[in-house]
Amino acid sequence: MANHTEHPDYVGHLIPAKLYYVIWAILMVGTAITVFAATVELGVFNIVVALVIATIKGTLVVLFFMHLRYSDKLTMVTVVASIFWLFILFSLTMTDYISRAWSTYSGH
Amino acid sequence: MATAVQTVERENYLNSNYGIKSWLLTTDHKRIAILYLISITAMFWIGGFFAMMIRLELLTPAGDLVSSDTYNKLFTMHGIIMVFFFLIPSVPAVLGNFLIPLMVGAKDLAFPRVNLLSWYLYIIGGSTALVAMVTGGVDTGWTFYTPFSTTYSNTHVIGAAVGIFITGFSSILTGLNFIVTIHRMRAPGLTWRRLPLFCWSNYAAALIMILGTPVIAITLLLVAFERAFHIGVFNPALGGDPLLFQHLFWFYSHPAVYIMILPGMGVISEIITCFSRKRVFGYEFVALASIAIAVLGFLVWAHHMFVAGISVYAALVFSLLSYLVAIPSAVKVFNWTATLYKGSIRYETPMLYAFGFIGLFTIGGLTGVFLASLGLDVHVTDTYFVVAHFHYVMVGGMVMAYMAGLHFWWPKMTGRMYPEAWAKLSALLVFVGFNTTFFPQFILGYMGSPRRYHAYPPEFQVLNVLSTAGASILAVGYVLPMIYFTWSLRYGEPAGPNPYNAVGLEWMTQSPPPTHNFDETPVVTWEAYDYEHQPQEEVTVGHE
Amino acid sequence: MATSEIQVAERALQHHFADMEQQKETSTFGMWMFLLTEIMFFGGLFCAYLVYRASYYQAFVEGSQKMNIWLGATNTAVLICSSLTMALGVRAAQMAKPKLMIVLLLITIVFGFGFLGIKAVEYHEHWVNHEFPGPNFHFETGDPAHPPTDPQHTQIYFSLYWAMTGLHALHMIIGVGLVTWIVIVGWMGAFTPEYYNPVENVGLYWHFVDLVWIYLFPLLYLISKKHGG
Amino acid sequence: MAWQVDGLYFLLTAVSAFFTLLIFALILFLAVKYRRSAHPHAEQIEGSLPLELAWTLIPLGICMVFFAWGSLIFFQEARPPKGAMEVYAVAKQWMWKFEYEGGQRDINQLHVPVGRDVKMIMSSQDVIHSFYVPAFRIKADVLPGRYTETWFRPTKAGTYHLFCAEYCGTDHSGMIGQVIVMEPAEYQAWMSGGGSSGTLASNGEQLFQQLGCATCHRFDTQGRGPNLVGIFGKPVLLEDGRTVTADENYVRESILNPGAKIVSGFKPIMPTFQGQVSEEGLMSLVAYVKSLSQDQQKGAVASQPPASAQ
Repeated sequence: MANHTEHPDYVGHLIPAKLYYVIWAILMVGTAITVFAATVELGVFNIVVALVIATIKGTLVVLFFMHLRYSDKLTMVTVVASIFWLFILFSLTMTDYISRAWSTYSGH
Repeated sequence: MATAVQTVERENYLNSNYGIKSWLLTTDHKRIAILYLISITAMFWIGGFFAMMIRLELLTPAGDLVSSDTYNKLFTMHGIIMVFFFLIPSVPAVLGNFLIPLMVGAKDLAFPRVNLLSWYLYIIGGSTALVAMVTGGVDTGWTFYTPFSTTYSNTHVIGAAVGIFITGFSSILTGLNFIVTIHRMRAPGLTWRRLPLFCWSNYAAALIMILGTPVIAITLLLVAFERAFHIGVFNPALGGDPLLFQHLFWFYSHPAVYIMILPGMGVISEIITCFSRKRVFGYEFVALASIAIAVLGFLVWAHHMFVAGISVYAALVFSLLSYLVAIPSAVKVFNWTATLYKGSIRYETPMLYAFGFIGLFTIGGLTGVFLASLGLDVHVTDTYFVVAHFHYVMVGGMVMAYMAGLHFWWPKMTGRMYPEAWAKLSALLVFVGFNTTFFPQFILGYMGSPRRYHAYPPEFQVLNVLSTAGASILAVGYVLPMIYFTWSLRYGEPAGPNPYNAVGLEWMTQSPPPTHNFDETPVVTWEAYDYEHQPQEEVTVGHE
Repeated sequence: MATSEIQVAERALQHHFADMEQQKETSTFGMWMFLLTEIMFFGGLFCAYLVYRASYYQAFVEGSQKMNIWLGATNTAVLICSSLTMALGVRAAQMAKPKLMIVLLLITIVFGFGFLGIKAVEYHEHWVNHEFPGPNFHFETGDPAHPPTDPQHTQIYFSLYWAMTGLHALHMIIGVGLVTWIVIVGWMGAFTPEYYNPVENVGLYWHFVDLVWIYLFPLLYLISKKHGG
Repeated sequence: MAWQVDGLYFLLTAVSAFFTLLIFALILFLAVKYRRSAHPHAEQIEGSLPLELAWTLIPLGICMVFFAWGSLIFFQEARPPKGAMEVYAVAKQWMWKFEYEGGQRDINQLHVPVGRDVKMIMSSQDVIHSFYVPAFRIKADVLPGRYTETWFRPTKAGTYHLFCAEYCGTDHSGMIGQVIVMEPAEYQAWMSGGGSSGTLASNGEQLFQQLGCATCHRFDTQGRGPNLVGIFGKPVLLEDGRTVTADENYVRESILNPGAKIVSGFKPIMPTFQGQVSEEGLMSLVAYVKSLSQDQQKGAVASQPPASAQ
C-alpha cells in the first residue's frame, strides 16, 4: 500500500480495503449497541447515548467512507460549516421554545 | 448614429452562432446571463404592473378600484414575483453569471450545464407560479403564514409554493456554481486579496443561497403537503405550532434580504472605484463585511416575529443580534464614502445610481435599526413603516444597484453604449420618484397605517396620494431605460473593450467577449482596483 | 494501455478546466457544497422534530413505540453494508478495476432495493394501522391499559416520521438511479484512475444518505421503551 | 407607554437623520470637490485602521444604547402589571369579540376607563390576527390555539383606532374597530347598562358544572383530578418531573389536550374537550379557574403598593 502515496494527488488517496472492513465492523457493532441501549431504561440518557453513538458512526462514515480525513482543508471547512449552520438553526429556534415557559410572570 | 460601424465584427459570444437552439442549449455563462436578463425583466414588469394596481387602488380610502380579494392577490403576487423571481436572481443570475468567470479570468463557471439547468428550473418554477396566478391567484401574502395558507385560503397556494420550491433549487445551483468557481477557477495570481469586491459579495450571497434556500424549500413543501393531505405540522387546530413555520420561513427569508442586497453592494464597490479612479478605501474591511453580513444575517431572523408570540427572552437575543448586523453595513457605507476622498470623480450614469444607492441604502439601513429596537418594533411592525423600510433597501438599494450595474456593464455585454443623457434623466427620475413614493410611507407607518389594507381610514389619504404620484414618476424612470437599452442594441455607439477605462479582468477582453472569454488565460500580477497604474487617458465615448 | 487511458482522460477533460486535477477538485468540492445544501434541507425537518419532541415528549414516545425496531435495525445494517460496498466500489475505480467496481456497485444497488423493500413493508404496516397523518389517522397504543395520552401530537410525530423517512427514501431511490447510471457508464469503460469523479461523487451522495439514516433510526425508532404513566 | 415609545422614536430619528445627512453631505461635498475637472489625478489611499475601528465601534456603541432602551420599553410592554382589569378577546375572520370580567360583551368596540391598566387576554378562532392600537403604541399577534397578552393604560378619553395588523384574509382591512376610552363614571354607567347574564367567572362555573368537570376536580383532595382552588399562577409539578406555571395557557391546554402535561400524582384519564367548548367558553372557564384563586390573591394585592406603569 505504501507505494500509493507516491501517486499524484488527483488520483485521490487510496485507502486500504482492510480499513474499510474495520470501519464497517465498528458501524455494525455501534448499531447493535444502539438497539441494545434503547432496551435499557436510562431516562434522559437514552437519547444522549443514542446520539453519541450516532455521532461516532456518522463521524466514521464522513472521515473514512467519504474520505474527509484525506481531503483538503476547504472540504473540512465545508463540513464544519454545515454543522455550524445546523447549530444556528436548532439553537436559535430552541431559544424561543425553551424560554417561552419562563415568560409566565408570577407577578413582580 | 447613421455612421454605425459596418466593419466585420470580431467573433464574440453573441455572433458565434445563431438560432434558437444555440441559445436554449447553450452552456456559455454569458448567454445564460442574457437568458436570465430577459426572463427577470419580464418578471419585473409583471410584478411592476401589480404594484401599479396596488398604488392606484390606494389613491382613495375606500376599496373601490378592485375588490378586496383581488387586492389581496395583487400584493401577494407582487411580493412573490418581486422577491423570488426578480430580486433574488437579479444581480447574481444576470450580472454575476456574466461577470464572475470574466472577473476571475476563467473560461466559464465551474459547472456550465448545471448553470443552464438552473435557468430551466427558474423558468419551470416561474411558469408554475405564473400559472397558479393566472388561473386564480394566491392571496396568502408572500409570507405564506400558516394556518391561513394551509387551511383557510381558497386560492392556488400549492401551485405558488411548488413554483417557489423549484425556483429555490435554481437559486441553490447558481450559488453553488459561484462558490465553486470562486474557489477553484481563479486565474493564476488572482489571490483572495486581489479578488474584485463584486466577487466577494456574490460569494457571500451564494453562501446564503446554499445554506438558507433548502430550509424554505422544505418548509414550503410541508405547507403544500399540509394543504394536500390535511396534516397539521403547522396547524394549531391539529396540534401544530404556526410559530414554527415562521421560524423556518424567516430562517431563509431574512438572510434572503442579504442575498438581494449583497451583490448590489458588490456592484457599487466596482462603480465607486472606477469613477473616482481610486482603490477602494479599506478593501479588507469591505470584503470581510460581506462575509460578516452573510453570517450574522443568519442570526437575526426572529426580529420579524417580535409581536408574533415568541418568548420575550428570545426577542431580546434576536434584537441584540439584529443590531450587530447593522454594523458591517455601516462599515461599507463609510468606506464607500471615504473612497471618494481625493478621488477624481466623474458623474457618469452608473456613478449617479451608485450615489443614489448609498443615500437610499443608508436610509433603509437606519430605519432597520428602528425595527431591531424592540420597543419601537412593537408599534411599527406590520405597518407601512416596514413597507417603506424594505422598499428602501430592496428598491432604493438593490434595484438602484442593479440599474447601476446594468448601465456599467451594458457596453461589455452588448458592445454598445447607451445614450448618456437619457440615462442620466432616468436615473434622476428613479431617485425622485422613489423617494416620493416611499418616504411618505414611513410617516404613514408611524401614524399607524397597517400594511396589506385594501381600504384605509381617510386621514391617511394625503400621504397615499403622494405615494401613488411618486410611483408614476418611478414607473417612467423604469420604462425609459427599457426603451433606450433596446434602442442602443442597434443604434448605440460601439463601446470598445474598456469604455470607462476601468480596471478588472472583464475589461481586458473585447466587448462583447468571445465565447471563451480570453484569448489566453490571464495572469494577475496587480492588486484589485489598481487605478494608480491604469493610464488615465480621456474617455472617448461619453459626453463630457 | 497507457495511451488509451490518456485518450479517455483527454476526452473527459471539459474545455473550461486547465487540467484533470482542477476538474477533479472542482467536481468534488461541488459535490460537498451540494451535500451542504442537502444537510440544510433535512435540517428544516430535524428542527421541526426537535421542537415538537421537546414540547410533546410523551406523544413522541407513544408514536415511536409503534415502530418495528427490528426492521429499523436491519435496515440500518443494510445501509451500512451498502456503504461498505460503495466505498470499496470507489476504491476499485481508483485502482482501475472496472469489473470489480461494477460487481460492488451492483451489490450496492441490491442493498439499496433491500432497504426500500423493508421500508415499504413498514410503510404498509403503518398504512393499514391508520398511522398515516390526515383525516383517516387513528392511533391506539396497542395496550388497553394505556390509552393514548396525546393522540393529536402523536399525529405530528407520524407526520414527521413520514416526511423524514419519505424524503430519505426519495433520496435512496435517486441514489439507486445514480449508481445504476455509474454501472452503465462504467460498463462502457468511461472511468480511469485519472477520471472517476462521477463514481466518487455518487459515492459521497450515497454515504450522505446513509449518514442521514444513522440519525433517523435512533431519533424515530428508539425514543423510549418505557410506557407512559 | 406611548410617550416612551415616541421619545425613543424621536431620538432615533434624530440620530438617523444626523447620519443620513452626514452621508449625503459628505457625498455631495466630496463629489463636487474632487470632480474630474478640478482634481484630475486621484491620490491612492489604502485605508485607515483607526478610521475603520471608529466607524465600527461608534455605531456599535450607539446601537447598544438603543438596544438597552428599546428592550426596557419592551419588557414593560410585555409584562402586564398586577391588578390590571382583564378583558378577553376572541378574534375571528373578520371581527373582534370582547368579553369583560362582568360578563358584558362587545363586538369591534372595546370600552375601557381612563387611567386603569387593561390587560388583554386574546385568542383566535381561525387564523393569526394582530391586535393593534396605534394610539397606545401596542401590538400583539392573536394566535389560534393559545393565549397571547398585551396591556395598556389609556390616559385620555376618546375614540381610538383598533386595527388587525396581521394579514388574515379577504376582509383583513375590514377587521377594524374602536377603542372607546371613557371617564370612570361614564364607564361605570356603560358597564351596568349592558344586559349581561352574570359575570364571566360565573358563566365559567356554570359551564364547569355542565361539562361535568366537578365530578373529578373536587374542592377537596379526594378527586380523581387536581383540586383547582388556589392553583392559578402557581407552579405545578408534573408527572414527568417538569414544573410549569398554571397560567391561562396551561389551563387552556389542560382542557383541550389533557394528556400533554399531567400533574404529578394523577393518572391521564381526563378526556379531551376539543370541539366541545367554544373559544368564549374556554375563556369563561379560564376566568372561573382564576376566580378560584382570587380570594387568596386579593389580600396579597391589597398589601402591595398600587401597580404603576413604572
